[in-house]
Amino acid sequence: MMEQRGSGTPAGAIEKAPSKVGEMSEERVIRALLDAFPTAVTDYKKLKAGVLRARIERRELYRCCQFLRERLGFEHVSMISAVEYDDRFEIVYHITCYGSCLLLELITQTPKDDPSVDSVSSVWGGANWQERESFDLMGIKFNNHPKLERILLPSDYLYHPLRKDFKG
Amino acid sequence: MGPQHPMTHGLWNLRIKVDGETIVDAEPEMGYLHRGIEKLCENRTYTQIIPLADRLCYGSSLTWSHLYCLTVEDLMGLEVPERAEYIRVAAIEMQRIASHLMWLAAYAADLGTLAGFIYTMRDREVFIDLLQALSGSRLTYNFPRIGGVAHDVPPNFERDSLRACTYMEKKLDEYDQLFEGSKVFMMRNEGVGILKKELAMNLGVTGPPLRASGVNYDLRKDQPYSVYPELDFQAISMPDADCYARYKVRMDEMRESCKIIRQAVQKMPKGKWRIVAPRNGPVGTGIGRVEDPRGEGMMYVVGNGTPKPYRLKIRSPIFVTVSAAKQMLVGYKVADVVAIMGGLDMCIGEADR
Amino acid sequence: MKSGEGEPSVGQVMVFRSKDFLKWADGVMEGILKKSPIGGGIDFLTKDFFNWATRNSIYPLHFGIMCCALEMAVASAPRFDAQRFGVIYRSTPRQCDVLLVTGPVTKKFQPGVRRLYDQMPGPKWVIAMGECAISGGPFYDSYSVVPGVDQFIPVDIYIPGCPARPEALIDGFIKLQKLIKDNKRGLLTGK
Amino acid sequence: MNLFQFCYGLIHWLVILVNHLWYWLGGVLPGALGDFFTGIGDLAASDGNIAVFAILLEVIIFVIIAFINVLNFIWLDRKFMGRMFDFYGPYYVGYRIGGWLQNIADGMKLFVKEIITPAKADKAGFLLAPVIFIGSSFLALSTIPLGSNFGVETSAHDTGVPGGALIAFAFFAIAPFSILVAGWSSNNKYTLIGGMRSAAQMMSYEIPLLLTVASVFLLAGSFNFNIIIDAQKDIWFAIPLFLGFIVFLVCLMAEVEVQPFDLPEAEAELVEGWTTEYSGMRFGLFMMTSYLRAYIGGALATALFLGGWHGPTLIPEPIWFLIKAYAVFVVIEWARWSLPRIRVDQILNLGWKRLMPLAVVNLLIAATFKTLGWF
Repeated sequence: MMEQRGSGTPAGAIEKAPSKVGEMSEERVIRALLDAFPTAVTDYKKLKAGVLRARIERRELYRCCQFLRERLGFEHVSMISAVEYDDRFEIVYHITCYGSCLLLELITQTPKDDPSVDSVSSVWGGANWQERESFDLMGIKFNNHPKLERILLPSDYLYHPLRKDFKG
Repeated sequence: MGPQHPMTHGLWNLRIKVDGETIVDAEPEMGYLHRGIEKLCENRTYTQIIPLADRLCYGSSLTWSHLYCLTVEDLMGLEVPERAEYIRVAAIEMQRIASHLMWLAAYAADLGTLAGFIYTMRDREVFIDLLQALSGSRLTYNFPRIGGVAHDVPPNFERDSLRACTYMEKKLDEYDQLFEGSKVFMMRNEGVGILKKELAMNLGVTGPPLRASGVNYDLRKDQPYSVYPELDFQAISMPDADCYARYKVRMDEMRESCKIIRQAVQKMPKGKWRIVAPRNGPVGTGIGRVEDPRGEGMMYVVGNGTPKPYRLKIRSPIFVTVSAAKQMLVGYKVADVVAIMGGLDMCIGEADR
Repeated sequence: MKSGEGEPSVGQVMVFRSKDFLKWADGVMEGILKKSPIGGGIDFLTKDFFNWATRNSIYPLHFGIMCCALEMAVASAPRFDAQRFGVIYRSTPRQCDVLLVTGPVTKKFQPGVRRLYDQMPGPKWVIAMGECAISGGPFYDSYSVVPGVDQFIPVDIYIPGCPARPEALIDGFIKLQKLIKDNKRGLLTGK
Repeated sequence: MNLFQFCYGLIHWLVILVNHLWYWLGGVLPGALGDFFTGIGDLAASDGNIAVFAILLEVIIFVIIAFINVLNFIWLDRKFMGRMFDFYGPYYVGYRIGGWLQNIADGMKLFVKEIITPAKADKAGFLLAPVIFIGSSFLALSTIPLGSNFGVETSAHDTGVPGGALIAFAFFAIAPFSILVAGWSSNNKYTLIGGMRSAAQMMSYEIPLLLTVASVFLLAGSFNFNIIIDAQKDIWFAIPLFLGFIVFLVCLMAEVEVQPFDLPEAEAELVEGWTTEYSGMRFGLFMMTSYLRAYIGGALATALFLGGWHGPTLIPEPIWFLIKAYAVFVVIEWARWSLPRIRVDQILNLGWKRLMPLAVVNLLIAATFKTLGWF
C-alpha cells in the first residue's frame, strides 16, 4: 500500500491549475480589463511585481468578477475587506490566479448612506463567508447573498464594531 | 447535533444533521473566540500590534507576527537586512514544524491513538526549545520586528538547529511507521473527506488541504517572499484529495522544512539584523502574503500617517477553509468528522480573530 | 388539597406522602448528624482521609480556549508530565473537579462557560490560567471579551503568564492541593 | 481440600459457636418458645444452610480478590502506559510503592463527589444501568476458578461449576445491554449514539468470539472450566488453536472495549460516550468495572487457551493463573495504546468478513484434531 502511494510527489509532477489565457503578464490583465469594461475601470496601477490595483464602479462589479474568473483565470479570492473612510466605504477584493500567481487588488466604492454591493459568492464559493464577515463587522450589505447573517458576533448584536463611530 | 467543544481544536460549533450515523447536513458556527483584534489594532501603535498578531494563532504565532511585519514593511517601504531575513526564515520553518507536529498530535488524539499524541508532543519540545533560545518565550514569541528581528541568534544556534533537523528526520520516519504502518489508520483516512480539485479551488481552500487536492500552489514557491527564492526546496502536493493526502502533504512538508532550516542557518550572512523603522506609517496601503502552516495568510493595512494603522484586515486561511466543511462532510459517518475536521488543522484563534 | 406545595398552613390536614416522609427523615438524620457529636466524630475520623483523596486526584476538564490550551496539553506530555500528581483530563464536566479556563472568554461564549461550571458536580474549583482569563490580557479593551472570568464564576487559583508555562500550570495544581488541604471539609458538614 | 470445603468448615464452626446460644435458650425457655429457638439452631446447623453461606463466603472471597486485581490493573495500566510514552505515570501518591495509592485516592474522591441525575433522564434506567453492568460482571467473574481447588463450587465433591464457561460468557455478554440502557436513559445525544454503537458492536464480535470458544469446548469436551484447564496439562490450546487464540484476543478487546474498539466512548467524537452524564461514584463504578472486565477477559483467555494454573509447581496455582491473566492484560494494553480507533461500519466489516470466517476455519481445525483423536 505504501509503495503504491509513493512518498510525496515532487513539484512539477502535478500540473498547475490550467489558466485560461496561459501565462499572463500584468499588462495583459490590465489590457483585457480595459477592453471589457472601458468605462467602469478607473485608476489601474501596477504596485509591484505580480501585484495590480484597479478600481471599478459598483454596478459593474459582479460582471467584472465573472469576467475575471471565466476569461482571465482568477480562480481564487484571497480576501475581501471593507474599509471605512470619512465619506465612503471601500470594499477591497484581493483576487489571485493560480496559474500565473498574479494578485489583483480590485477596489469598489459605496456611498456612506447605502453600503451595498452585489455579492460575488456565486462566482467564488470562498467569498461567501468573507462577505458575511464584512457584513457582520462593517455592515456592508451584499445583494443576492445566500445567507447574509452575523457570523462572528452573536445574532442579536446591535452594532457593527469595525465602524469608526463604534466605541467599545 | 452540535458538539459544543469538539475536543482538541478550540471553540467552535459544528451543527450536524445525521441520519443514523451518516451526515446529511453540516453547518459550522464560528465566533466563540472573536476578540475583535482588527478593532484593537486601530488603537495600538504599529509596534504594539506585534504581540497581538502573535496571539492570532496559538499554533503558529511566529508566522503571524512575521506576516504583520512584512505587511507594515510593505506599507513603509523598508528593506530588511539579509541576515534578518535568514533568521526569520529559519524561525518560521521551525514554527511550521512545531505547528504541524501540534496538528499531528491533535489528529492522533482525535483518531484515538494516544501514542501519536504523546510522541509528537515530546518531539515538538525540541523545536519549541530552539525558538525559546531564539526569542525567550515558548508560544508567543514577539520576535520579528518591523525592519528585522528582535535579537541576533544565540550562540550555538546553527549546531542546535542542525541537530534538531537530523533528529526530526529520524523521528518522521518513525511516525510513518507508527501511522502508515497501522492498517486501522489507513482505514480511517483513505477515501475519507474527499474535496475535489475544482471545488477546493472555488471554495478558496488554501494550504495543505488545497495541495492535497492536487493544486500545487505554495506561496513560498509561487509568489516568493523573504529569501525563499534562494533556498532549494519543493512544494508538496498530492492528487488524492482525501484525509490521507492531507496527512502525507504535511508530513512531507516537515521534511522540506528541515531542509530549509538547514540551508538557512548555513547560508546565514553576517551583518545587521535590524534597521530602525519610522514611528509613523505613511499614507497608503500595504499587503503581505505568506504561506502559513494552515494556508494562505494575508494582511492588508491602511495607513494614514499616524503611529496607528487606520485599518488592518487579516485574512485567515482557516476561516475560509472551514466554510468548505459542508462539502467535505456530507455523506460520511459521524466518526469521520474528527478525521476530516482534524485533517484541516483547525486554529480558531486566527479564524475568529 | 394543597399538600406538598410549600408548608401546610395551620388548620389544614397534613398529608404525609412517602416523598415527604423521606424528606423529613433526611432532615432529621442530617440534623442529628450535623449537630450531635456523632457527625463531628465521623467527620473527624474521615476528614483527613477524604481530604487526602480529594487533593490527590484532581480531574480538570479537557477544554481548551486559546494559547494556554496548548500549554495545558504540553503539561500532560512527557516533559512536564502532570500525571505524576494524579492529574487526568476528562472530557465531560460531569466527571471533573476543576474547570481550567485557558483563554479569553468572549461575550458570545460566556453562557457556555457558565453552563459548564454549573454542570460540574461539587466540590469543584476553577483555575484561571493566563492573563486573558484573569483580566482579559492583551484584549482588555476589546468589545467582545469579558475582562476576567471571575466576573461570572468564582475563581480559586490564578496562574499568571501569557501564555502560562507548563511549569506554572503544575505549580497551580500544587497550589490548589494546598488550598484543598487548608480548607479542610468533612464528609457531612459542608464547607 | 477445596475452597468449598474450607468455607464449609469455617461456616460450620461459626454456626456451632452461635448455636450454643440457641440451644441454651431452647433449654431455658419453656414450651413453644423453647422449641422455636431449638428449631432455629437445627435450621442453622442443617447442611443446606451452611452450604448456602459457604457459597456466599466463596463469592465474597472472589470479589475481594477481584477488587485487589482491579486496583492492580488500573495501576499497571497507567504505569505501563507511562513507560511506553516516556513518562512516569502516577508517582507522588504513595511514591514508596510506585504510586499505587493513586487509584485509592481516585476512588475515595469519587465517593465525596456530588451525584447528579439529569432532570430529563429516565430515572429507573439511569439507576439500573450501573447495577446491571457491575452485577453481570461479578457473576461472570465468580464462575472462573483460580486453581484446581480454588473456585466457586457448590458441593464438596464438585470440581468446578458444571457449565461454568457457558454461564461466564452469558453474563459477560450482558454488559452491552446495560450500556444501551445507560445511553438511552441519560437523555443525551452522545450517550444515545454511544449506546447504539455498543449494540452494533456487539453484533460484530460476539459470534466469532463464541465460535472460537466453541472450538475449545470441542477439544476439551466439556463446559466445565476445571476440565477444560486439566485438558491443557500437556499442551496449551493456544498452540493447536493459534488462529482461534488470535481471533479470541481481538474479540476480547472488542468485548472489554479498549482502544481500537472503544467506539461507545470515543472520546474525540462523543465526549465520553455513554458515561457522559454519569458523575460521582456511579462513574467510578463504571470505570472500575471496565477494568474488572479486562481482568475477566484476561482470566478467560488464560483459562481457555493458556493452560490456566498449569505451570512449574514452584509457584502456587492461583498465582500462576494471575500471572498469565496479567500478561494477557498487558498485551491488550499494548495494542490499546498504539492503535487508532476504528470506525463503526468498519468494525462490522471486520467482525463479519474477517473474524467470522477465521473463527469457522478455527472450528474446523479443532474438529479435525478431535476426529484424528489427538485430543
